[in-house]
Amino acid sequence: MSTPVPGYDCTIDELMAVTFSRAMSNDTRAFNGAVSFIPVCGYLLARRTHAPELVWAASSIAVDADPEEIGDSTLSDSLWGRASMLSNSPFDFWSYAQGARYNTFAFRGAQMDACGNVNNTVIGPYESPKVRLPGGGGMADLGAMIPRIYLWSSTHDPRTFVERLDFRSGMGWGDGGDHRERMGMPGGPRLCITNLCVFDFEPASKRMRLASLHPGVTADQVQEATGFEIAMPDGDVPITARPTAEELHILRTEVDPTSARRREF
Amino acid sequence: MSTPVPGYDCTIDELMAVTFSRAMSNDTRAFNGAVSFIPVCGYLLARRTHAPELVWAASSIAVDADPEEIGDSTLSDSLWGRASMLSNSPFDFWSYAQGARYNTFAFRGAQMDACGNVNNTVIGPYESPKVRLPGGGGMADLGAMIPRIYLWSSTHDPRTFVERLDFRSGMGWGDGGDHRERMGMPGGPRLCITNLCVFDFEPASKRMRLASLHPGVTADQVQEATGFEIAMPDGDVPITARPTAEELHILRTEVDPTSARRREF
Amino acid sequence: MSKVTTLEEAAASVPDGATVAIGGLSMNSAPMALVRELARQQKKDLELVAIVAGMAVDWLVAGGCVRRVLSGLVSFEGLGLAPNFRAAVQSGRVAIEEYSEHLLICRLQAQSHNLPFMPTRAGLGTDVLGLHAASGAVREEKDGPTGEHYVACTRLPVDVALVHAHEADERGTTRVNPKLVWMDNEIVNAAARTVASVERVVDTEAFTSQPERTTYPRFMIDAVAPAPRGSYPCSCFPDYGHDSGFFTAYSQAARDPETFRRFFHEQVVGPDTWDDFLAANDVSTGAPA
Amino acid sequence: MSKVTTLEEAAASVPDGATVAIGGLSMNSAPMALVRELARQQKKDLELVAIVAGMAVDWLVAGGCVRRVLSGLVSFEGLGLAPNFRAAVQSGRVAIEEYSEHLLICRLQAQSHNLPFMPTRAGLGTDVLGLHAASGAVREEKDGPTGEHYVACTRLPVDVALVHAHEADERGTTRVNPKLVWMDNEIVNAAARTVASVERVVDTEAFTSQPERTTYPRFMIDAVAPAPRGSYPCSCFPDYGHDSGFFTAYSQAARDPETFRRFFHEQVVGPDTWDDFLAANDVSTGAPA
Repeated sequence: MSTPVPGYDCTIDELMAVTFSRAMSNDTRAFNGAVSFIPVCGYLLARRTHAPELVWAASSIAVDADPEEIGDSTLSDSLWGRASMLSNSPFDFWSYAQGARYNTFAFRGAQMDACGNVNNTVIGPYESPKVRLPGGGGMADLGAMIPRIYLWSSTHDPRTFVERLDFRSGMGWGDGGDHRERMGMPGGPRLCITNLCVFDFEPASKRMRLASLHPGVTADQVQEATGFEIAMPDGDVPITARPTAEELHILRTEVDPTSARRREF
Repeated sequence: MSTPVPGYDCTIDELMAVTFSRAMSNDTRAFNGAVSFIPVCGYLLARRTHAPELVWAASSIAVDADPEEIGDSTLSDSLWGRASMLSNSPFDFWSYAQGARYNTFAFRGAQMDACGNVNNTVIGPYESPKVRLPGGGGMADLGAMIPRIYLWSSTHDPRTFVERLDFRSGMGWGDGGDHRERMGMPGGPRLCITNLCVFDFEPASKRMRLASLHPGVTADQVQEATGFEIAMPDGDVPITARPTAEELHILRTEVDPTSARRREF
Repeated sequence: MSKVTTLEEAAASVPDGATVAIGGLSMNSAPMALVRELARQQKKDLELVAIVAGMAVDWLVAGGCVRRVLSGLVSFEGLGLAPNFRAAVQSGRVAIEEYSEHLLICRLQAQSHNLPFMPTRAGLGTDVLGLHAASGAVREEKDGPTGEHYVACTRLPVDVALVHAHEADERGTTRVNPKLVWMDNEIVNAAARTVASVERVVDTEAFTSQPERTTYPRFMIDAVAPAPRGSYPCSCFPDYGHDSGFFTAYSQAARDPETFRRFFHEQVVGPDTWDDFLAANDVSTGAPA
Repeated sequence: MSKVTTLEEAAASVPDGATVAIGGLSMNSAPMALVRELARQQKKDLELVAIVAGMAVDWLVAGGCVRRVLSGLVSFEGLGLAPNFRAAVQSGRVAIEEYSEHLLICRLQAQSHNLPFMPTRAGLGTDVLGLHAASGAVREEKDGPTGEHYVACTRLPVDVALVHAHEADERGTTRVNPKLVWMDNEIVNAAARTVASVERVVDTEAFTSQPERTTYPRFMIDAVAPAPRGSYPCSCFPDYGHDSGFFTAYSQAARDPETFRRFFHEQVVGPDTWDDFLAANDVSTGAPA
């Protein structure tokens, strides 16, 4: 449930949450969907460290929420403590989403491909699926609308990272290249944070590229765990940066004292 | 300001409000715009007499409002007393209007034509108007959306009832005949209540037809006061029905004790 | 003239084959008492519209009530997949019409606004749109003047919407308190009829004293069915949270058909009344904490 | 990091030539203190977006600040026509771009939703649509599959929205209390920047203690300018009603150019501060009744 990171005084869930947090900034305006413990920890931690102005609407409802702890649902009201606003207009929400007033959203899919597209609909053929998954929910919406997309996965393996999705529930960089631009979509996926590494996206092809390796993981191991060929950066691949003691302290004691983040592992 | 109606124990504003009230029914779901004293009196009176289930949203905001008195603005909060709901979603409002959840609206125009179209935009040519009027407001919207349209006027004269509008701000029966149907618009104008008479609309042509004459008014007088040729019903034209003592009592003491309805005269 | 009725009568008013939109979002504010009663009455061939749903859809599928599900998402979130929904779709016993949240919302808006379609950017570039190519229910378009891509979402007629709220009066004026509608207003606006289950029936004075808190005007609500803790095992903020224990026990039971049959009978559809159901699940109907 | 500023600085941030959307509806909740300051600063060539307006537009026209008005309606309701607006449009000094309420709202929605257009049935069959034939800002269309008529309303970019509210904190979280937005949310959603004048600045705790009453999240409000009775002579429900006396005196004065010049100076733009303005009009800034 909580693999230690070799040489770092933390576990993999903590490294992922801190890494996610560091990708956020003061002009991040985010909200979250279901089963999004790592991003929720990331938003809360960023706000308590380097990005005090960051906006986060808990379950897309509770702006500036500052919950005492994180429960077993990231869509539930247990996340809404001390919010400055409980939004009650779905119409305004979709205006904020389509107009990029909210600029940040994070996905994880049961399958993800090299261009950061996601599948949460079916495993196997759509008409006679091997596994019927929950469905895309807001993935098909937000993938097309939100400029800063972050992906994450706690199960970096070839079943998750596939060459070809069984169903494209949500748009990442689409077919790659200028596909999003041609469709009039803003921005696109920026990072994919996994339990093995961090990917960014190669600027021209928009395919996943190794950005950093978590301590103790090799590029070969990542390639083996990935169902598509990963792009490599020029030069050495760095090690994912070490969380500070302060970050870990805040994460463990203030942001997520009950370790809800481990529910994803 | 308050012309007595010969033979009836009431004034013309009262006869118009009562006549308007009687056109309402238990399934009326209405709201009102600016300077709509006669319709507001009519909705309130109908609800206190024969149509207790009638829905009226004061200034499109305050559902079931039951104000102590009517102020100098029919859009203002002074109308909102004892409402069961103050609506705060313009989005829901327009859904109710376009979907005919609200089914009744009343217009008056600076000009009105034989087919019940209205002008509240300009007198004279649009590009160089003799008088710039307020503008159509919601007329162009609600004329196309609402199935039960009522017109009224306290100034029945040839400047108001014209052969040709200087500008069509709001759709009544349009060019007449099946124009509304062809445009996919529900219903259409039902009555036009003036200080001289009541018009309904001839079913085929959809032109104003004399439905009743107020006491002391002749059909010739109405034709003289009207800039287009009025249609006549088969048989005699009835006299507009006499308000009951109860209707007048409720109107004067409960609905509109300050006689705000006379502001239109 | 009172619109107050019983759960039994409210459910009886839903005909077999109806298109039924189910309120709530995921584990929040679902009209579970009404849904349970539909399952108890063994409705057939329902077409469910459920934007983001879970247990409500699973109960109706388990009860054999469902022909088709129009949805963006059906799950128990981190507590697992909805087991009966999953199995029924995999076996083809229940058809699914695949949407995203906003595609479904826009179809509901086209319906409520009486427009041929509502536009959105939702779904562009995904496989969802292709599934609708034949029916044209949602279709990709290109705007002439700008060349921009959009998706035109056509009307979705809904026979009945089921929502859960805190309070209503006899006339149907209804309050979610505080006013957090998730997307329930979209289904209420689109539906020909709406049935609201409520935690409690209150006097009209409760509304006239705080009219800004009213959520649905009386002309949008056709029937009011009292159901204390009527969203159980889902939440009804701020009165009570969802019961993770129920979700977990339900999922556990679903691993074995016979165990599930017993569980579903004893813990869900078997109890005669909603109070009996709550008692069978050790839930108090006392005042909210 | 505080967003709290003065009326003077807030108005100074609006450049000449800007497209400025003005909140409120008719005699309700208009941002009069901000509007007065724009007139005092002698802004030029503003393009006003005013869905249903009155005194605010008339002040800015009287101040010579306006190039064009995009509107559904400008009047003083039963208290008469807006005299300077009327005269300026009749003389051609100010251009008008004619809309209805919903056509203008749909253009704002197309902007806020980043869509090429929003559809509506508004305006069908009227002379309003013909005025836009050349620009294509709103255009009549026929839906292919159904043959239904609709009007496609294209984006309307807005530089600044001005709204009046009851309370805001330093971070910009803003409350209209009770939450009655008229159509202000449409202009706030569409505008690149929003300035809110407020009756009072409050602590953030005022929002966190009743978060369901918050009207605008802090990221939608760029500047907060305190202005007690900031809608005068319009209303700010429930704190105060509109002042019919001011409307009547203003209209009376407007019958004679010299009288109006004096009135407009002494009673509107002349007083140095908003407090001075209120004093000149015998308005108390004390606590609301």
